[in-house]
Amino acid sequence: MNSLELFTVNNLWMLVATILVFIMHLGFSALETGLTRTKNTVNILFKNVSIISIGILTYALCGFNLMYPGDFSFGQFFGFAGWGLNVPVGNAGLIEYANGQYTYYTDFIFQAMFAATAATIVSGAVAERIKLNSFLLFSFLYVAFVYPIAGSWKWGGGFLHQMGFYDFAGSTLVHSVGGWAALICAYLLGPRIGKYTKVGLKPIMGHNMPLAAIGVFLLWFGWYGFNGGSVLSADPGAVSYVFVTTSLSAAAGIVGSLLTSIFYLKTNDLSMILNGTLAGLVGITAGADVISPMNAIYIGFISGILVVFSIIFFDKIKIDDPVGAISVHLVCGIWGTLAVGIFSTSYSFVIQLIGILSYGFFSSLSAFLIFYTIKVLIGVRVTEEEEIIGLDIAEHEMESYSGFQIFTVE
Amino acid sequence: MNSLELFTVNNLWMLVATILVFIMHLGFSALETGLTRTKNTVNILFKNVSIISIGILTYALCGFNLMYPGDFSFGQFFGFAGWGLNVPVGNAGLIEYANGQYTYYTDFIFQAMFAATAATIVSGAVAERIKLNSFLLFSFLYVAFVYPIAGSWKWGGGFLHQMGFYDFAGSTLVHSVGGWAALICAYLLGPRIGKYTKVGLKPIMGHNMPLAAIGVFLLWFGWYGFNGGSVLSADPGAVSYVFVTTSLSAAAGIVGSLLTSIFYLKTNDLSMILNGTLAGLVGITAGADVISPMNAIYIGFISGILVVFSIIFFDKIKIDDPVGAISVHLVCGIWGTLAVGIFSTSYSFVIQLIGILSYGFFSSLSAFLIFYTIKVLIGVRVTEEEEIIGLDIAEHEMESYSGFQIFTVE
Amino acid sequence: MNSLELFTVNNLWMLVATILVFIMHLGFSALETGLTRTKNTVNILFKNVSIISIGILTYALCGFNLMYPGDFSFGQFFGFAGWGLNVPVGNAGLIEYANGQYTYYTDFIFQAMFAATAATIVSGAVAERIKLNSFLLFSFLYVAFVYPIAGSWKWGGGFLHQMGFYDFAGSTLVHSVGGWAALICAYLLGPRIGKYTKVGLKPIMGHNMPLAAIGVFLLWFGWYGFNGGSVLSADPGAVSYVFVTTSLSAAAGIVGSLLTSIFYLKTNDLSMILNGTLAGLVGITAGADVISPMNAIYIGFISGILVVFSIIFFDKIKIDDPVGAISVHLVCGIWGTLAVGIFSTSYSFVIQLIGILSYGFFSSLSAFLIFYTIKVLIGVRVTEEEEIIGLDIAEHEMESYSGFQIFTVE
Amino acid sequence: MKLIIAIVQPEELPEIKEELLKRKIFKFTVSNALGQGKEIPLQEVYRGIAHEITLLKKVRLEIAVNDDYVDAAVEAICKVANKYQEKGRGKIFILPIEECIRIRTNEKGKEAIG
Amino acid sequence: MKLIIAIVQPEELPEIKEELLKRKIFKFTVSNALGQGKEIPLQEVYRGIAHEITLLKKVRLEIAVNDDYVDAAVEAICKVANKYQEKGRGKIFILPIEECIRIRTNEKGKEAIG
Amino acid sequence: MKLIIAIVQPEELPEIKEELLKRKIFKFTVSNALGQGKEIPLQEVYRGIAHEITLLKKVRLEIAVNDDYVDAAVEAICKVANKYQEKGRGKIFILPIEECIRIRTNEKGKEAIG
Ligand SMILES: Nc1ncnc2c1ncn2[C@@H]1O[C@H](COP(=O)(O)OP(=O)(O)O)[C@@H](O)[C@H]1O
Ligand SMILES: Nc1ncnc2c1ncn2[C@@H]1O[C@H](COP(=O)(O)OP(=O)(O)O)[C@@H](O)[C@H]1O
Ligand SMILES: Nc1ncnc2c1ncn2[C@@H]1O[C@H](COP(=O)(O)OP(=O)(O)O)[C@@H](O)[C@H]1O
Repeated sequence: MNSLELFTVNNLWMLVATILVFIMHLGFSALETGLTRTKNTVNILFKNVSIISIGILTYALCGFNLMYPGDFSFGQFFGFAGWGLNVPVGNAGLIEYANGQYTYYTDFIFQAMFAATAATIVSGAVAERIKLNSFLLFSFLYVAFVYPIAGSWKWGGGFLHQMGFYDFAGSTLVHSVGGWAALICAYLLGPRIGKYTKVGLKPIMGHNMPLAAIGVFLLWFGWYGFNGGSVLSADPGAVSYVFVTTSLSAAAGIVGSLLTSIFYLKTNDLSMILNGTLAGLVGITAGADVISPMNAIYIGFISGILVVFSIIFFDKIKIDDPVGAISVHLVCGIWGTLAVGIFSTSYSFVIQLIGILSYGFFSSLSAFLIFYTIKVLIGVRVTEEEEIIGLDIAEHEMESYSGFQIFTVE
Repeated sequence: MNSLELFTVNNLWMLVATILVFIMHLGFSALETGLTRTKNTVNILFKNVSIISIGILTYALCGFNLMYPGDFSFGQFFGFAGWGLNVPVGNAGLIEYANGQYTYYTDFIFQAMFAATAATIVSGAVAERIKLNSFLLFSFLYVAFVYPIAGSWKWGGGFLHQMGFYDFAGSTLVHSVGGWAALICAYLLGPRIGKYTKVGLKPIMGHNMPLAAIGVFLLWFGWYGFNGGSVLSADPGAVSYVFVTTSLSAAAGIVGSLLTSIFYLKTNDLSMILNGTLAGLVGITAGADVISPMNAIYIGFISGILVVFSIIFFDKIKIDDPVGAISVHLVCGIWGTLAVGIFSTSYSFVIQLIGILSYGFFSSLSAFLIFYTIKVLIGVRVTEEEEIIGLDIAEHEMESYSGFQIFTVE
Repeated sequence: MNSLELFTVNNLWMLVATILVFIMHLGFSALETGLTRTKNTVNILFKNVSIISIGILTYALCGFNLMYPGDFSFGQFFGFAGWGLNVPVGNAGLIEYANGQYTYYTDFIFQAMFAATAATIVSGAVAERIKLNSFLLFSFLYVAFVYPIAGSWKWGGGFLHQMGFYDFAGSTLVHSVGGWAALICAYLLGPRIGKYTKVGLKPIMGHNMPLAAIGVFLLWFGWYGFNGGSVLSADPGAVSYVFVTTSLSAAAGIVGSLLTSIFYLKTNDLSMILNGTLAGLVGITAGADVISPMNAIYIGFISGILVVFSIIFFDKIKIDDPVGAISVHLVCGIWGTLAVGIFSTSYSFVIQLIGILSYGFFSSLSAFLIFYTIKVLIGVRVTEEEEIIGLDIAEHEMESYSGFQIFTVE
Repeated sequence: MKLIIAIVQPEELPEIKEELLKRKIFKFTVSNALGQGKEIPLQEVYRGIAHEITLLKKVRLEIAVNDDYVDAAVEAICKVANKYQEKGRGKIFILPIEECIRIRTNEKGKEAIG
Repeated sequence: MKLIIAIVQPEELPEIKEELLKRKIFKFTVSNALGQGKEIPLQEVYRGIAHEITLLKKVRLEIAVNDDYVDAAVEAICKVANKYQEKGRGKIFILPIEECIRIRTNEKGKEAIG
Repeated sequence: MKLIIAIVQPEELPEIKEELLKRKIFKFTVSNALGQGKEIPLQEVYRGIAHEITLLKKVRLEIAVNDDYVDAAVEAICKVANKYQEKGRGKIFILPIEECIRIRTNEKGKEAIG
């Protein structure tokens, strides 16, 4: 077991990482708000503030004990250590809890910050047309049950862990779990009015590019905690290595999307390189500790290319994702997880694929069942009139930019 | 005394906490700007940038030595260790200074960041109508003298400390000290033109909800340093515990204000859940290290409810507080301090109450004397014409959003 | 060599400092965007996102090995340790790499974050009229070659280091190296249309003051990592000392610029105190570890005054710098470096001057050669029509604030 | 020559544009406006205080046409707006124009308008 | 039928609205504008450079009324603005309307205007 | 009295202002507008989707003048805009004003306009 000193510094890093993951929620809020219209701004902010609350509270209620059940009840698929926090007393919750890496409380709060992320990913994809209550209900159920159960399969020591599936910080466990739900919900919701018209595709422009850029920078900032914290200690070699691969992949993601934008789209599309940055980050997340710096650059670069084509693809099949959440989190999440099997000799491509499929199956099925049930019971989409007037007025009776003159057409 | 290693980690955490508290000033700036009108934006930013400067410099000048005087001159009420920084030489300022928790310099800068907070709280409550010079003068005097003297009573080892009063990170010492001044100043200033009309209450809407949300997220972010740093070491158990209670209370504050908004106000008011988040944070601040996680949820939840009713109440008695500073910092600061007496068996409700009253008496009296004197001598309120045209033009001859079309009426 | 514990905490601090320096790029983006016009917002964000990518990738490609060549090939002026990262294996890259201060990877990524800064400084000065491609090309060359070669002279152990030149965290090595390039490029580009008219100077107002303030606060925030990380360990005494001098100088910079604005400009100019804050930060950067707290206040105060007069001066000689980058980074960078020679008895004023001149000569010559070549070959300035319509439409075919009504004239 | 000023709901603009083009009316000017009419006011709530917004967002169209195009223009606008049978569909005002000048060519009168 | 175009100070709008309602004029359209007139220009300073803003913020009211309401409307506006005796109180222009159409019902003329 | 409504390119405004002042026309009102005309539409691309912006940014000038100033005003505007020989230079419409009132003084007619 580590010395008290090492325990303290390890734990400190995990706490700092927690804060960094926390601020990613501001990143998501800003990005989603920036890439949608003024008339839905209050709504998006409201959802994002609520989600972080739902995430933390449900994780305390049951999520933590579903994700790290200790013993499984159904094979290695499901286990539950009971409601609420079971704080081990004395040193068992402190230095002994994880051999001097972090305390019980640190473990809980670090993981809790991750949990809310999955729901936030969905938030962007369904923006500008989902009913507030239905969204909050969906998030509640998804974060409280689906995310932690899925998580237990690998991080909780479940069957995928046993098989040797590898996902360092959650390209699959967090990003694609959120991404699948985003895909299913966006599909069930249908596109925003005016996006896919008889005369073809029409862009619905985001209203605040500085806000979107703030979002991406803060997400990158927080990602150092997301990936760096996933080392689960302050081990100098490991954490600094993860910092380097993470940075290189993000930087390469920018280059990848930049070149694709210039050569394929023939323009310098800011929203694309913003997504490309995130693509690079999601792509490296599964293997940040095992991928070489050079390969990190490849992975990020490919992620950056992939995300642009993916965004175009989803528009082609008329799945309307205002912020590119599906392309960033699902597509690059899958790619990043596969990349571990490709670039690292220690992990098997096939097992990575099995992991991806297992998560895909479970996440999308759960998302479908939950969202479809909500759709049938209380509906998921606002009325056409509400959508046109905007959710800020329709759901919140409030404007986001009072005093500013805003032109709502074209 | 701690080992060099432990000293280094402890000190590192205190420095990181310092940075986190620093960024709360951006949080306040963004929140206050977002919840007021475009025409006073430059003014609010100007005030907030100035305050952080005033806070740090006066704390170096006299604040630190008033707050931690070592020996008291008047009973346990007032002491002063002299002007400027008295840096202990050699190890006395380093590992020996606080038994290997932090250095003299760390102590100073961490505390200095706290100091400015008290004045910032006032800034929000008096926004949109106060004269710039009068405000800066008030802040200077309040931060340089009132805050540190008040602080010495508990954190400096004064009479309330001797009595067993408990305030972990400053629900009372920081938030209510700022809150009382906010109340007094808002009262002496009077409401903004157009808020309380013959035909009744009229809302004066904030102009930038994303900015307000950025503010709240950053404040929460910084609060991990505010509360976590108040452990005064990187003790893994204590800091992680504080992180958990702080997070749970904030999350519960959101739920509390959300439900109150839905069921009592019959709407999903974003500005209310933003205030609810902060309410939860202020509420837990007094007892973050001694309140159980479950009780942290209760405290936060009640804070969230309280803040909504409090905002409505202050509007009813026509004390105009554009950002809800009094409700968040004063009302929830009092509640949080009392809650320590209620939920923790180690502390007495009565003594908590005595502490609250002592601070209330001293802070509001000082605020009144200072602000009233300024009012008489140079005036505190801009002219009606200046208020209508906005402080940006009136006091700064500058616009905040040049190029944007802004509608100044209705 | 340090113990494993001390190594871990030292390394942790360097990584946290890395993250803080990273977020300065958001600070720069926000500040530059806020102080320019809506019609060039997408362009500025695009440049800033690209620069961080260029910075990190070129530093991996060659920058790191140019800046820290180990052995020099040409006297102490130029050395190159080869392309790509040469990761030392085993403990040589870990605890042994820097005697238990940080790992090889930490060293690389911390330095890489610095590299991009130099180019970002230029970005502000040339905003609103430079061709995107030319800018990216210039940044690439300047960051890949000029910055690291210049850096090697001091931090890489080159001739200025041998002479006893002192620049703690880069008033000269980073800020003035960027500042010289900013000056040269702004000069070669010429002023924005409409700034210097026949009838005199006309202000071109920034469009978003809250954004500018966010930028400054984040820069200050990140500066704790910039200066604090330059201690190159978590040494409690040194890091906390640096925090204190940095904070005091920034605070005094605000006061200096505030008083100059009030008494000389006869107004409370927010943009000036924002620049004053940064001036104080740049000013202290060269000597943050050797300047006394009192002198830090003087240095910051003078920086704050200097920056205001400098901004007015550059307008007088018709060098158009939209965000004040030259005044902040070059002028105060020089002042801060000289101040080390003035206020600290351990360093010689003359040698400080020699250092400043060496960097000035090399940076401005290189910037001139590169930028002039680009000017001749592909041009550096957009057409008049593009400048009038704005770079967002001209270079990116995109608007930054879709839906908002924006008045493009007066 | 007449100046047709039409105050319509913002969301109708794209359709109105199409209808006008169909009728060979290619030129017009749009600005945004706030209108008070018979429409039901919007309810807003901010920090617990409810208030009614009676000035609602409108789009203001200005179309200068020769006399023989007036009916077509009016009809185009009405066609779109008439789909909805709620209050607040807006108004059209027709004003006389005495002279019209195409700045670029200095053409005047009927020639200049289109 | 007349179109009354009034350029007034922004802060007067709420009061003008009230006065109009009192006189049974319930419908009008508002847009924002910048006006240059006799008013003292605003002084602005940015980064040490002073400049004068001569185009000041105004509100532009359009009120279409039947002829017998013209005086009432003008009076309502003047009443509010006259309180202040400074320059820059604004102007009212009265233009003839040839036709007015209520889009919703296709009503025309006098019936349609109110 | 006439109301001159001119739709011009935003960047021309400062120069037009100067030219008007030279001709002793000191008062006018400006608002922003979007215009569709013969001008080449702007191409925008967002997230891989191109689209054309046909409604382009314009500035809308309203100048009320006595009859003898009409030509001067028109000439001032055309002078500036004519420099450029591209499409989309804009239009001027001249409408009759029946009455003009200076709110501050209640002056009417010719006296009030300037
Ligand atoms: N007399 C008028 N003068 C100016 N604008 C008017 C007038 N009547 C209607 N409007 C404009 O038209 C809009 C719709 O008018 P309203 O009377 O509500 O429509 P409807 O006749 O369909 O009920 C109003 O919001 C206002 O902007
Ligand atoms: N002849 C005009 N044409 C167009 N707008 C005018 C005219 N005269 C005045 N205005 C508008 O009215 C506003 C106030 O006019 P001004 O002459 O300053 O008022 P006052 O007559 O009270 O001094 C101006 O800012 C402008 O918008
Ligand atoms: N008939 C019209 N009615 C209303 N506005 C018009 C009319 N014709 C032109 N405009 C306005 O003038 C602007 C320029 O017109 P355009 O026909 O493109 O200019 P040009 O005649 O120089 O080609 C248009 O964008 C529109 O705002």
